[in-house]
Amino acid sequence: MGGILTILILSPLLGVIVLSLMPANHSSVKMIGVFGTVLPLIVTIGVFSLYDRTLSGIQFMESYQWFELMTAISPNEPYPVTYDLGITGLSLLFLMLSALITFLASLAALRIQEGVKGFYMLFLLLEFGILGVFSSENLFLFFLFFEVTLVAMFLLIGKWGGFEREKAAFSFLVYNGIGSILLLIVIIVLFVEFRTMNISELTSLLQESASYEFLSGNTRMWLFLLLLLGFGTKLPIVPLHTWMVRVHIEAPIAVVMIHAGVLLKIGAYGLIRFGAGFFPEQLKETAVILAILGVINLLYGAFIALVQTELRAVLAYSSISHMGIVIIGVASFNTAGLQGAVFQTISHGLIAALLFLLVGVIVDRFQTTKLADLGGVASQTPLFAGFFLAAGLASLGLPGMSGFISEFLAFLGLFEAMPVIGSVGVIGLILTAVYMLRAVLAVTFGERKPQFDKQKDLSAVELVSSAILLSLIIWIGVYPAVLSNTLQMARTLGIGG
Amino acid sequence: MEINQLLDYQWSSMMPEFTILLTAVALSLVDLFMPKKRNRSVIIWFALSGIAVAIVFLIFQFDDGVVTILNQTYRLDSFAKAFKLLMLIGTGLVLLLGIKTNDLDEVKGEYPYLLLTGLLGGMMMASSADLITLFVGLELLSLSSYILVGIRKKNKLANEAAFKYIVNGGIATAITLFGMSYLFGLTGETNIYEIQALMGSDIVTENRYIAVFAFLMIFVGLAFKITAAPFHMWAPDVYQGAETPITAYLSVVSKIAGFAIMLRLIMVPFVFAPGTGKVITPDGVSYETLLVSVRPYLVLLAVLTILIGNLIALKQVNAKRLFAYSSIAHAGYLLVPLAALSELVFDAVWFYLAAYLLMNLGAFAVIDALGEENNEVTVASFAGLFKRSPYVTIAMTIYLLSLAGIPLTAGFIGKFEIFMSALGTEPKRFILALTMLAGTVLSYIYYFGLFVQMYFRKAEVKTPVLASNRLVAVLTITAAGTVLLGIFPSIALTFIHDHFQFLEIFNP
Amino acid sequence: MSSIPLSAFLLTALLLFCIGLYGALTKRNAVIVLISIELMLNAVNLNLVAFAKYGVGASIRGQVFSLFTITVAAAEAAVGLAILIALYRNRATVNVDEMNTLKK
Amino acid sequence: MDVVWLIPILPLLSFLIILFTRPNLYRKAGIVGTIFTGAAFGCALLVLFSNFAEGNQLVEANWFSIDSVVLTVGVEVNPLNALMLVIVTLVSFLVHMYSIGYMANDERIATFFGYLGLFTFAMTGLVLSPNLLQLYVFWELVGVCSFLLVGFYFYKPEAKAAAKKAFIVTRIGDIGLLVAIFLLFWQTGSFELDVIFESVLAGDITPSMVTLIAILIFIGAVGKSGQFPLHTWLPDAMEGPTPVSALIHAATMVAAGVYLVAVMYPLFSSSETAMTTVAITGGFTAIFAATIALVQRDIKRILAYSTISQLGYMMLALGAAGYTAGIFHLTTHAFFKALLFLAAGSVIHAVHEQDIFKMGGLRKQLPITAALCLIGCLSISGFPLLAGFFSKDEILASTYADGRYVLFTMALLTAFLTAFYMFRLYFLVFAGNESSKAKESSRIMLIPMFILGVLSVVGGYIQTAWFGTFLGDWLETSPYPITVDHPTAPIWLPISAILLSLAGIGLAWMYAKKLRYGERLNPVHRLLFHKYYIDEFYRVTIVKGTRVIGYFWMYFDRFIIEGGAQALIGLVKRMARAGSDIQSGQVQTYGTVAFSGLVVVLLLIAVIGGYF
Repeated sequence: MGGILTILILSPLLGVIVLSLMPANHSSVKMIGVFGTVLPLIVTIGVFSLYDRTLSGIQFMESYQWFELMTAISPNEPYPVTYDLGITGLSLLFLMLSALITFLASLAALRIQEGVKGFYMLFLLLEFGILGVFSSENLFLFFLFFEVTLVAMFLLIGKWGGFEREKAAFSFLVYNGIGSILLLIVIIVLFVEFRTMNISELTSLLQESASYEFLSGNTRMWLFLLLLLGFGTKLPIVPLHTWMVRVHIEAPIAVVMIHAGVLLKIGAYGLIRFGAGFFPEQLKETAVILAILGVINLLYGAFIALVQTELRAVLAYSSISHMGIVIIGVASFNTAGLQGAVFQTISHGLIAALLFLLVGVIVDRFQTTKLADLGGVASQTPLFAGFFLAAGLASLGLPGMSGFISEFLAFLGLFEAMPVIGSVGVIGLILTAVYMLRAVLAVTFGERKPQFDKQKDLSAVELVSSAILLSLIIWIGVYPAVLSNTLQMARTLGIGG
Repeated sequence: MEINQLLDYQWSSMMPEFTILLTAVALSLVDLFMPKKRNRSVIIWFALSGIAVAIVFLIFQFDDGVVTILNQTYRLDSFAKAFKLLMLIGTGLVLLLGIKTNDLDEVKGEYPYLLLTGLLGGMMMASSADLITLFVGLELLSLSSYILVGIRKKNKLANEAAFKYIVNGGIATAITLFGMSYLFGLTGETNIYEIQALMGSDIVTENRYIAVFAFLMIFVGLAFKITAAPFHMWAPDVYQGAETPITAYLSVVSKIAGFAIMLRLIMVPFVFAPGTGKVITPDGVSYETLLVSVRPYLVLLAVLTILIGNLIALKQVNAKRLFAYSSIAHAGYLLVPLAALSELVFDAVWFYLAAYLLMNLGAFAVIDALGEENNEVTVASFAGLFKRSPYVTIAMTIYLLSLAGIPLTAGFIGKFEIFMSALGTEPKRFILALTMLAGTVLSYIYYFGLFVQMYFRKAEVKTPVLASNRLVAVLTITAAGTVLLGIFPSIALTFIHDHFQFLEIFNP
Repeated sequence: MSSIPLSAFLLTALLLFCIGLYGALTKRNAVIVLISIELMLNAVNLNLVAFAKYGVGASIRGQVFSLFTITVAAAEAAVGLAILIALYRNRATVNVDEMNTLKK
Repeated sequence: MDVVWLIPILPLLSFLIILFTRPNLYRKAGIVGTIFTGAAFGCALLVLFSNFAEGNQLVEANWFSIDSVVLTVGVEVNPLNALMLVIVTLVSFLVHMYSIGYMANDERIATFFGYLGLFTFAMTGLVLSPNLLQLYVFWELVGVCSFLLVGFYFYKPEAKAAAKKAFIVTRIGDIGLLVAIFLLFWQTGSFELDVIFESVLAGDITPSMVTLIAILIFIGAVGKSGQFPLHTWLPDAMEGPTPVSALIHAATMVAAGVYLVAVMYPLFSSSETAMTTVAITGGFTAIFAATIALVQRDIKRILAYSTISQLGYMMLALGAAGYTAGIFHLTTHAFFKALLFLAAGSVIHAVHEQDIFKMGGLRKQLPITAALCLIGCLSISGFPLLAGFFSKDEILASTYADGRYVLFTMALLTAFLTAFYMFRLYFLVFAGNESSKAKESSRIMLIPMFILGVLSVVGGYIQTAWFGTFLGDWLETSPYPITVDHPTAPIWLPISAILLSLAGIGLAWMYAKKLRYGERLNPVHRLLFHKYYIDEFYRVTIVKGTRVIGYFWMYFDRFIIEGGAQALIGLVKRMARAGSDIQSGQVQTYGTVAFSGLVVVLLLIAVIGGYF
């Protein structure tokens, strides 16, 4: 199956092209936009079904010479830049997640009123970037697609966002710009040293002890820290998180679904794939600090979420808190931990998407996300309340839902190496319960508010998309093997081996 | 020297220069004898055809090796060809952009042929192997551009810009010359290859501080041309005062020429020159090379240029000033490979200049187009451009992305190479890389600020910008070029690799 | 014949250069500014000629160079004055301080 | 016996069916639920008897793997959980039936039965777990079901608060359990109970570690079983519908804590400190809760505190090496406490009132309820020959045998107090002249109560000094190494117990009249009435404290971090402004700047380059 990944990556662009040829106010623009996200979903499912779980290593490899950088001084030793695509189990999971959530988000975006055409074009462009990020087997491509998401997000936030949208857009741009260029620096150092940007080649090269004469342990540590900083901004690691809160609050719901559901995960993906893949030694050395950072994230986010009065803010900080668990998992750097970290990214992706989908419903029905103004909606909209409650429980790590497995694994991993830090961390799990229940109950429970009486319950579309997400969450929670089987192979790539 | 010796020279190697010269002369005569009423725009087409011919000649020269004539004062090597190509294309595009027709009553035909003389000077700079010719070329370019900037006799701003330009330019020239005079004094030669040979001599080693002094004088003097710190401050004023196409010309052609001469003057005479730092070797004391010992100062200047350009650009409201500062910043990026003395230096600088030529010219073209109705183009004039004329906006978007160094544009590849040249050396110049990081992120703010204007804001005027065919042509060429070089950089990379052996610059 | 040492010429030239620079950077009258720049260029000429006579491997090139310099300087002066006149026509002043409408 | 796995599945099915056909099922949901749980109960009985016949069994399947380590799910049957299964399914079944009547007028009845089904599923799953991970999963699930049911009347602010409290407080305990599981895993490399116990007995784990783990597990138990200091959620949980209180907060879930300790008994018994902790906590909680129960006015709250107290009893028993006693009391308590709650429910159903001081003389209007309630009260007060009597004796005996006499006296005292407050309740509600009109509950509600009544009478004979110790002997056949002792108590012990309980009843009878005119409020009384002000204490310390920390970090976030970023931006802006100010428009300034730049570089190179 050569070229399927290229097809996958390009598939969203089809929608962009079709849309660009349509008049802006055409009735079927929204339909085309949604369909544009269905196509990649189908292709992804195809890839998923074709992916061979029994093999190790990279699959669907595509590799072409792209161009060579040559120096006048030594023209015969070019720096080849290649076009490599390929996926491991890890990236496959992320691809699935992205395709699915983008599709659901495109449904949630149906509420958008003005500039629909432009929105969906950028939206599909964003998906193009995301899919590219997860299926590139080459740092150059990775960076390229990463930047694509940057531009698309900037425009999406800045035009369709909330009241302070431009501020949010710029802080998104600046923080992620810094992150991405730090990444670029690392990429280029590796490139000039090893004359390749192919990820798996680099991974193996860096593992060889011989390679130390190219890159001293000291330099590696610096590179690792740069990488950590770069992806830490994306993840985000406290104190690099303020942009992300702003985006959560300002960006349009559909975009937030993608942002919280997928984009933040690029940080985790990068940390696991490159941080752990390229610099395992350095990761081990800094494990304790990393773990502490993770616990700080966890508690910091939880404590602040505890006192927020605005639902989206609560969820923003809860994202920070949950990403802390990812860091913990990576820091523990044993199979359980890393597996937990991956599970957590996936599960949080689904849960955050579900939560924001429902927040979208809240905004649409009740025109507010202030906890104080909401309440008692379980009387008027029982279905919504049910899903919202379920989402909340999932997010606080209720067994039988995906959140639990990931938290369990991550902490299990942590307790092997650093039980003390771990026992501080578990406090976070209590706090998670506290703030989540506080927020969820504030919306759903309490006296019935007459002004919400004529609000409709979930529409068919909303119901279906929430149901899909929830069932996935529960499926993973009940039968985690669906993830771990796919993941097994990803690990044999020396990721946390 | 005998007359036949004079005839023996391979004059054909100067064909492009001759073409330009003849065109310029012819134009001036035509302009002189053409009746006042006649529309001058035909002259521009004539000039363009001249440039086309010159390019053709240049292409024919591609694969013949180093030619030196006029006893080694004029030298045609790959380096020269590569930069001449850029300058010709740049001038061609500027000419194509034309000058506002409604002003032709005031601006006579001198506009096109002054561009050509300036170009001629630039080409001489690119391929002169002698301080004298080099200096003459430099001045030819400078003088033409002084006049070009002030070509609007009745426009206060233009006058002022021109005056500032000439004063600063004069000082810069004087400083450069002063440095050159010492260079001559140290070696008694004006041919830079002779100088290169003599630079290692003991007498120079004794007076190595003078060598360093000379180097810095020359460098700082030339910094004026490429608007590098500390000689950058004239640029915003002049860019703002001058006509937009001329601004484009200054920011592209004259900058390319500046880099050409700077590269040659740094690389050729000073490669073997002794520096200040002692190196104790088993067999006695020797000195590190001059370039090594001045590198920290080059780094310093590069860093300053990047930061100053990007920082001050943040506060600009006038579009031309904004791009003036942005072009200062880009000059800073271009200094990075020099400062790092990377082996990528020629390729990186050339490619980046090519990309810069396209994207910057394009941007100025758009500014020029916006200038049609309200003469001062501010950032706010971009408001709602997407609604007014989407295609121009898309072109502008491409330029901005490229300038910001976003992938899939030429600017990114260029920046990538520059990063490589900063990090490829041993030890790695992280300071340069980090400065570029800071600069790039700052630049995001003002480039994307224009996106905010173009896409998010509402426009006062709803009418589309009136896009002449020439403008459309320029936009298409530059935008297409930017994207093409971004996606298939190999076009340019293999091209220069196949046709230009930059190393020729070293061997006399 | 008793020869004046090279350094004397160089020193004079340097002095001349600095004076010129000083004038160019401080004088308020635009004409004087232009003239000061000429001064700087002349300092260079002095250098060149001195080197051509007493310098290492003294050769005619220095004088040739200085000839070129003089010519160019003349051209530059001409252009400068032309621009200045145009400016004077519009502004009715040659005071450098007042030429600051382009700023920030 | 291969019907085991049916036991959790059946209630789950009822939950799913009700969930997806909720709107059109409505009242019929009750029937569905009852049938399914009834079936489950049938299976449970089968399993029980098969366990007598065939002994223990363990079935496991792979769940997922952390590369080499394979995590499993499965079902295990041993005496302990076979017994639990029967109790759970039986009470659940009866409560289902009861609720058909009790919830008849609630329009969310279907949802209610759905939750009940889910709970029964979770509880049975918990009981069947052969490994700690699975146990923890269901442990949390029962918690969430309790949360849902407590918050069933979501529009009542108290219910909302109570639900949240129930979940969070128990969660605190759960985290203890979780940490214990982590530690055990890295100590023994497995979650399987058998593996864990082997390595514990083999002494692979250092004693201190064993103690630590045991105590952490106990924290989990404390949370679930409402032991001091995590007891505060249980009384509030009475905001839920009464059948729920009967099922979850009396008979089954709250007993899970005790069950957990019993399951992990081998671990506990290998650490003296842990045992002591359990015993002391239990003993203290028993008397502590009993004192509070003395003066409460809300009928359900009295029962709640009595539950806490009785659970404390069981803990005490386990802590005092009275394994059998603990389980025994767990069993009997399930019967009579469920009975009492259902009776209370039927009273509330009849008079729509929970304050016992506003009731009275209901004996005539609700004869059956009254009779059954009396049985319950007698049983719990340890009236001779009733179920409670035997189990309580067992506990006292083992406590005495254990030789911690302080705890023993506390236990005796508690017995007395129990008798007192139970009969205070009884007399105030049923005795005296009637205050309000009320009619007896429907048959569907009375039948379950009747069954439970019977059990609270005869339930004690599975383990008596005279007819033999079936329970004990049977429990001894557990696959895990547990030491089941048969303490022989001195004859004066049961007698004094009986006397104490009778004294309590008598005292209550005397007081009942006086009390009818309201209780006089002395400080002690007020202290007890306000439950020792523990809730208030928690509110000002822990709850407030957490929020304060939250606010601190919020402002830190806003002013230090975001402020820092803003400061940086401000700095950049200022630099930009400074830069553009230098751009004065004065051509000579430009020249000067350039020249001075040159000079600076020259000086630098001269100094650093070593010219001077």
